[in-house]
Amino acid sequence: PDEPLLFEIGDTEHSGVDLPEVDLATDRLGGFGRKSKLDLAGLTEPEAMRHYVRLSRLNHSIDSGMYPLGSCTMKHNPRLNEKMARLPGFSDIHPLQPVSTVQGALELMNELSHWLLTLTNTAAVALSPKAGAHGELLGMMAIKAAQEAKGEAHRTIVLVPESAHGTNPATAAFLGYTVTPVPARADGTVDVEAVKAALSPDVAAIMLTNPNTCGLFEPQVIEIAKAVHDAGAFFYCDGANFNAIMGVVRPGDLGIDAMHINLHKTFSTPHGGGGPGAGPVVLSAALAPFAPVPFIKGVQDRFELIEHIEANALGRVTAFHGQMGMYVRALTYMLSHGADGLAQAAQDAVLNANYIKSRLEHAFSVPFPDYPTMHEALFDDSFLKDSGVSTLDFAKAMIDEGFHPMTMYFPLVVHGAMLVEPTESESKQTLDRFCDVMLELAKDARDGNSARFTSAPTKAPRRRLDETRAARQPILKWERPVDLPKAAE
Amino acid sequence: PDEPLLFEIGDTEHSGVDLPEVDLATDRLGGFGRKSKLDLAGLTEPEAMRHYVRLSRLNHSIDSGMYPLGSCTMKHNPRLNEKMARLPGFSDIHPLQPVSTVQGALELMNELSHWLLTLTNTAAVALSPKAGAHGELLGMMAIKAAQEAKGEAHRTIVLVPESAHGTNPATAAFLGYTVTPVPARADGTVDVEAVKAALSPDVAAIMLTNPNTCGLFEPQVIEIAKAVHDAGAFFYCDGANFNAIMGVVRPGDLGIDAMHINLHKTFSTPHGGGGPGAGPVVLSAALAPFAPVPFIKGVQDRFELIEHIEANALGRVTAFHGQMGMYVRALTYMLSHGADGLAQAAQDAVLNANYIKSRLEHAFSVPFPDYPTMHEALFDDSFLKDSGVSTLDFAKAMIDEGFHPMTMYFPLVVHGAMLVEPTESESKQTLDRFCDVMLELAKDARDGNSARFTSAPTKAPRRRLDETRAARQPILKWERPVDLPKAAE
Amino acid sequence: MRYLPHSAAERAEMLGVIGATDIDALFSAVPKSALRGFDLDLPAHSPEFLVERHMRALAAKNHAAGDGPFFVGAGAYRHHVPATVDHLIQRSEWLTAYTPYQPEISQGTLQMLFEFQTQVAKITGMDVANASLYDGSTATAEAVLMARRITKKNKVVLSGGLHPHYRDVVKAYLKDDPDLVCLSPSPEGQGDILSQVDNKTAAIVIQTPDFYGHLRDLKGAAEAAHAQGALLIVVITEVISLGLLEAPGALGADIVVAEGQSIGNALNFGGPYLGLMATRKEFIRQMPGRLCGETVDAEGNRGFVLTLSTREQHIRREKATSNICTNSGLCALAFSIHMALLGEAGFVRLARLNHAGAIKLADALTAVAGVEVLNDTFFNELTIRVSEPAAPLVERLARRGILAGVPASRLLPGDPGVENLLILAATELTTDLDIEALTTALAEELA
Amino acid sequence: MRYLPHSAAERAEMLGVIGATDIDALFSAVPKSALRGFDLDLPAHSPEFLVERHMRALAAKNHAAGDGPFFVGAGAYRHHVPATVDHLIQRSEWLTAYTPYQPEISQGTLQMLFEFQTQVAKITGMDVANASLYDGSTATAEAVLMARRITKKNKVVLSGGLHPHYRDVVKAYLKDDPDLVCLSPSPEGQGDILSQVDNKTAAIVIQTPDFYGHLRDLKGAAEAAHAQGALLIVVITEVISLGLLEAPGALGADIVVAEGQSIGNALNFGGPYLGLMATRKEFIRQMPGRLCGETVDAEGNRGFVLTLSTREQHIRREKATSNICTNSGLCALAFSIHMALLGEAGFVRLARLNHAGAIKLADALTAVAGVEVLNDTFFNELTIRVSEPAAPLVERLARRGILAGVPASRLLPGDPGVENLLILAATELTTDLDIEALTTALAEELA
Repeated sequence: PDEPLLFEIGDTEHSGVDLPEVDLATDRLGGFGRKSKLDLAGLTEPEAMRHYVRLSRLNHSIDSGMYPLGSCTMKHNPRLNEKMARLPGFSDIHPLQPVSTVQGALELMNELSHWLLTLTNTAAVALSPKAGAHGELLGMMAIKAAQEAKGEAHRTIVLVPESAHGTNPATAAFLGYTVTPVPARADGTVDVEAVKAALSPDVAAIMLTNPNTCGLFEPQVIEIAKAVHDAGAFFYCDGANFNAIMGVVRPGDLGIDAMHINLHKTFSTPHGGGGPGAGPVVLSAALAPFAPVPFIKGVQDRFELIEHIEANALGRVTAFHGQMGMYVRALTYMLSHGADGLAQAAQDAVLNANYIKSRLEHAFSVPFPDYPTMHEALFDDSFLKDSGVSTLDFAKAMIDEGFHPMTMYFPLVVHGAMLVEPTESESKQTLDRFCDVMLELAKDARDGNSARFTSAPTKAPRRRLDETRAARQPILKWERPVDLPKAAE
Repeated sequence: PDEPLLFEIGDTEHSGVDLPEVDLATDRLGGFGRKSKLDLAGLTEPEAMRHYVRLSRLNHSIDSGMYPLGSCTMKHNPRLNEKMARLPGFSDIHPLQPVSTVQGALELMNELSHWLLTLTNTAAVALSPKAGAHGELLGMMAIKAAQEAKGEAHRTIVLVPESAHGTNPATAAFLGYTVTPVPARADGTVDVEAVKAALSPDVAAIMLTNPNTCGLFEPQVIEIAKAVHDAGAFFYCDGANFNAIMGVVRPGDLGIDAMHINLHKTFSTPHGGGGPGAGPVVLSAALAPFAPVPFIKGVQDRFELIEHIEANALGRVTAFHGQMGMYVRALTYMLSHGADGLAQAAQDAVLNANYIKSRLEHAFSVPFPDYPTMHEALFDDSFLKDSGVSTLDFAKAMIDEGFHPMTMYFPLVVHGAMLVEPTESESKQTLDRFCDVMLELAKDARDGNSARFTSAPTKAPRRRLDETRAARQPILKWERPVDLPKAAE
Repeated sequence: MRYLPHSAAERAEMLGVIGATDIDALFSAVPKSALRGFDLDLPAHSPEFLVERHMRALAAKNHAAGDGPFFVGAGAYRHHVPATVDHLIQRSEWLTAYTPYQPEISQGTLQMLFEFQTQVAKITGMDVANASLYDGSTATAEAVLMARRITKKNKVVLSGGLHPHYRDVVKAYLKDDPDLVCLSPSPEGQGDILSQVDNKTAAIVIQTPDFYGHLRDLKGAAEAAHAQGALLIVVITEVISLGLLEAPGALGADIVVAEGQSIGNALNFGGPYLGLMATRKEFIRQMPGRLCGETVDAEGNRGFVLTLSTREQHIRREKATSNICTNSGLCALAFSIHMALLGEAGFVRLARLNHAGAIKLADALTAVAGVEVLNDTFFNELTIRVSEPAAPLVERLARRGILAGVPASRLLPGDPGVENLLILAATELTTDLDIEALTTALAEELA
Repeated sequence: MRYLPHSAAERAEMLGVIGATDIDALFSAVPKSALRGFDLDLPAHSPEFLVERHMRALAAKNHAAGDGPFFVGAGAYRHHVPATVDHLIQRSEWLTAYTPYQPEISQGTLQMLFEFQTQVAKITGMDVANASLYDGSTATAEAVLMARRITKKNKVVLSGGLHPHYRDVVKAYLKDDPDLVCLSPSPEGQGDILSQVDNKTAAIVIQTPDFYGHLRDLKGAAEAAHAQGALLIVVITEVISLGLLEAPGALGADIVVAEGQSIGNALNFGGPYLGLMATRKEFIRQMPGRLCGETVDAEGNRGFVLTLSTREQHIRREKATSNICTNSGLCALAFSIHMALLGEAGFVRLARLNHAGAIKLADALTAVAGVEVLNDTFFNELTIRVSEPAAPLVERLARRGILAGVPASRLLPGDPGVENLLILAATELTTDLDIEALTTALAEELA
């Protein structure tokens, strides 16, 4: 299946809109009017429909099959959420309309905040970050602001376990911190003693993911939090894995100071081929005064939107008020599940991961077998030793069986890591089929049928792509071939 | 690609809705409550989403490729129409609400009627028929009622050209008429002299399709209408091919008395895998008094809905007021095109058919070459003679090239007919690709590569299906296999 | 124009290939007098946002059911349609697919229809169902014709409890037929239908819940009909009632027709709707409409096809069982998806919710002075007699923002016996506040 | 529950396979004190129709832009989005796909991003564009950081005409940085930005049309910046202006960032929006965000992949160009589809319509007593000075159903110089009646 580029179908004459031509005898452009040509191809509506329908069919998606993707929580996206987000009362309101005309929007944001605060048992929430990494940035900014306010600007070190997501060190570095890695124990969890050893008066914070990226709940998390606080530092928790514990464990009870929540992972706002996300950050009482603008304040029978505070240390991290479209979806999702449903979803997510681990552990290698896993099952590739099949090959062979590959080579602390996160959305039938396929593939790899793997995928819209070539000689946009005329003339 | 039946995925416990269990201690069912089991499988929402997304991918559709289907006018379905049909002011109103609360709906029906009457130059329109064949039935009922009112119940014969759609004789027979076929001339059109010869005092009507099913405009249509009227009979025009002439020719100017209009062909209400359609019928002044209820009447500044007339000869052919959802889509389509756009669409439809005819006529046999074709190009299968490839085989081979087959073996008057209707929605690029494929296939068939055709399709979700087996031993519903337990227990 | 892919240059190029001087050359068979010799008094093409503005203005002139308390039923019911249903039916491959005559590239539609037929057969308790008809009213007329073909007898008796529009459609289809007996509609009963059955009777037609909401005895009717070699045709306008009421098939029905709108489909001011038809196995070949059947492909894989098409007009022409050549495909898809989401558990709970709502409504109405509830039995709809003509009362309530139901006189004009009758429905969407608003307003208006 | 596929029996069976006695056994690593020892004060699960009722009630408390005359802009604009766009982005394979890290099964998203990058490069007149960032404001901050990396210099000068929220975001990202110079916002000009450029300057940041709607000279700014080895960063909050204004790339811009919301995306109360970023070819490796590139597959067929990811955090960790690990994929898709539907012809006509609407608005406002139009130049937005504070005036107009624009004081609180300023936008959706309603109401309020 091959679909030409839109520039190969359309031209500058064709258009899929009917707009009147207006007379602009006297413009008000002050001589800044366009002289250069756009050379922008257009499609009529029937052509556009086919182009995008056909292109879409080259994608894997949740609606067509499972994504056993560790660390990414690809769950069912209810269409009710999409419908609600499109109510004109939410989609057709402007961020700078008079506040008196958007009271329902502010009430919604307040309600979403209440859910997030209650589920996490924290003191404040900043809704505005545009994605998880943006939330991380904001959370670490709040920590920095708090320490500067205390006159502790000398705290320039951030502790990050080796198993952390790449965004953690990137965020810390972005804010000028020096990153000090914290090693993990052999069982895959962080040792409170190692943390204590790394703590010093120069440490600003620890950034810890819990459940961690190996799929394990940090059993010493409360002790770690205490040690960090005792050292005058803050505990930033990466909330990427909140799906394992929502409604079951409140991060505030563990001693966290800041945690971002990926609405697009945990609360099912759609992934959309890579965004938009939304990354609200909950904050402890110690950090609450350092939250950015804007935020909502209930005043008697109405809501106010606080957009400026003269003395605010942090300011704002985005124009306007954040990802309203995602707030609507997330709240709709929460109300549908209720507190009982969210807890059940977390438990089902954990149940599914353990089920997969149990069904596969005899054939796949489990690097950290000491604890039950949370919502992700971690394997490593030692079962592929001497098979001539790499982890990547194995993953690509999964494509031919109708599955998206699992997460590979992450966390970095495990050699040839294979991280599987089924989420709560998958039925037992699907899990069983997934396990059957994985076992069959593992057997085939061990049996020496490496060609099936090294040539995979063969049933996808494309064979393996040459990524090296793409990076060495980047072609980042379409250029008109010399022999292709500009318009159909 | 294979998708299990929903009964093989779900069971009676699973459900994709959350409805509260209510207490019905004292019901009001008078002992008629259900005792038998339903045995109805349910799916949770994520399972249902995948089931229907995966199933859908087994279908060809306009949005994914061309339908060169003669007589069926498969054109682009604008999504604006779908959006408008879902405005609560149209979709969430009840047919029996007080008329004062649905004035916008009546105004819309009135506006749609105005468009239909203006485009056809006729005196009245009955909107309510549910589909083309239903409209045909209504039109013929009106003719019957009119003749009974004139005391001419003895007129029991209906003339139908041999090339007619199957619905025409079926409709006439349904109303108790005897069908007399009218032969066509060698050039594919109806001879006015043949009509005159068939006319008698017992003839109630002629049912004529124009443009006819051979894709030709009946050149003597005005003379035929006159002869029919002179004999005291009525002219029923099958409007299936109105797409060729909308905005360009007004059927009322040709002398028709009744014509149904397929909103799902001409005005782009979606085909939906086989319906729902909508078949409003326009009527001449002579038939207008015999229109059924309901209809709209403008009274000063408001609209009335006439649902009963004591003396009405015809009564009503459906509950309520017809296919409102389709009226909204059709009017949206009309307003988007405007009178100029509809005429352009008809001309483009004719242009496209002639373009295909011109590009293919050297390789395919054209049974009626005397006239330019209208919006359909008719070929016959004589080019396949002695090739070992049947018309059906040829059609199935088109599937492997990404096209829906053309209409085959219709009209019946042409041996091995192949009727191609591109519609105005197809771009020149697509038409060219279609012609290239058709020419390549024709060459391959003539070159003796019959296996490619007799084995086709090989790239579709299914190979050829055993229709004989399906009809001989009908399996019309799923039966629980004896070894499949009723619920997951 | 946005829907037309050709540029002027492309049109000229194509005319060149055809060898035509201009587009009119392609219309040369059209008599000169008829070719574009007119000026259409219609607007020109319009940008999407202006079309949308126009349509929204029309829509805004209607009072949507969701705008306030709503009790209108009488053959069409307002239920919640899950967002998933409407999302899925808009998917390109469902919405813009053709009738599945080419089964190799239509397995989606075909398997769905097979599942749909199974669902309809299960809820009605019948052997087989077709792939849908236009709506409940035309399905009723088709059932009558079908019963005549099966029994080769002519007399048909319609219950007085049959929806008046359905009765009118049967009358139109059987124009002036002296063998059609329409019992007089009475709010209390369905007329003495059983005494009408004789050995010339092809079928009796009974609706349950009937037009007034009463539940009807199908078992006795089936026995009486069968004793004379007649068929029992059962009509259902509220298909959700089958979640709580015994299946007609279990009670002896021969043909069941129903309006399927309540599952998966919006009110839509009356259409498009969904005609359901189910029958006994032995009558399949007399059933109108499309049928989907299971078979295998050339490689032995299970697949589905439209089958038994020798009954249909495109093959049999004037000898067809019906002139129908369409089903209500997209509405059937919506029904099937919604029914799959419900499953047995959800379907039964939904029916119970509806019945519970109607009980609340009945009890609240009983307490209003000047209101008499006529029904001993009902599912989600009932009839009241009020102390004045119902039609103007409904109009006054509408001005207060309450859509209170259907005055029986709207469907039975000129019948003095029904002038004060009002038919009201409750569904899962009816709230306690809705009922309170209704009874308060009713009490005030009737005081 | 409707989103959870397991029955109780299936859960028990799976626990059995795992060998766990109950679900809590799987949470054994959680400290006992933290495991469910609390009662959440939150509602339980709810049927879809009740959730919908709740959300609709909230939505109904807002005044939607479509409910009346609407002139609000200042960084977000109400335009018509074709129905096709919103339909297509809801298609399962677009909506529910993951980031295209596995290119073999993500060619749809990848080819779309390649087309998107091409469209952005073309309208900005730049060599390359990335696959989008969060929004215009964060893209501006990223552009500033990028310019510092490229020039290895630190001073950055922000024009006084830069949207105040954008300025605030840059300030937050560059916390307490003495090298950040924010010129004072003045309604008449952007401040004397060129005189601020020296040889320590990494970049100057100029918005056009600026916050007040004035069009700014990019060519002169580029020359001044380049003369000192500094870069010109151009910020655009109304991307439709590029249909009518000269491309920044043709005038010497080094980095162009824009808010892409106007094309394909609704107002959404401020998000999600779409950050566009384009630059010169030589700066690619300092550009943040995802990039899609063309390559071939193992059979030599053209295909697309995410590329140059060695800039990104998941590879480079603390050495990454940015911590960004998301783009605004679905908004980029909407942008790309809408832009494909427009094409050059439609994009230019749309821009002309907007400008024509603003001219009408300006002329009508000029005629109102007590109103002074400040702009000599503008695209679709302009600033007026009224004879009293603008904020309460806007509030009064809102009570009359007219959303009249943004008081400058909302974004620049405490600045007495802007207290009487009101910023108004017109788009293709603004009607003559809207303008008439506004000017009539303004005249009355100011009288």
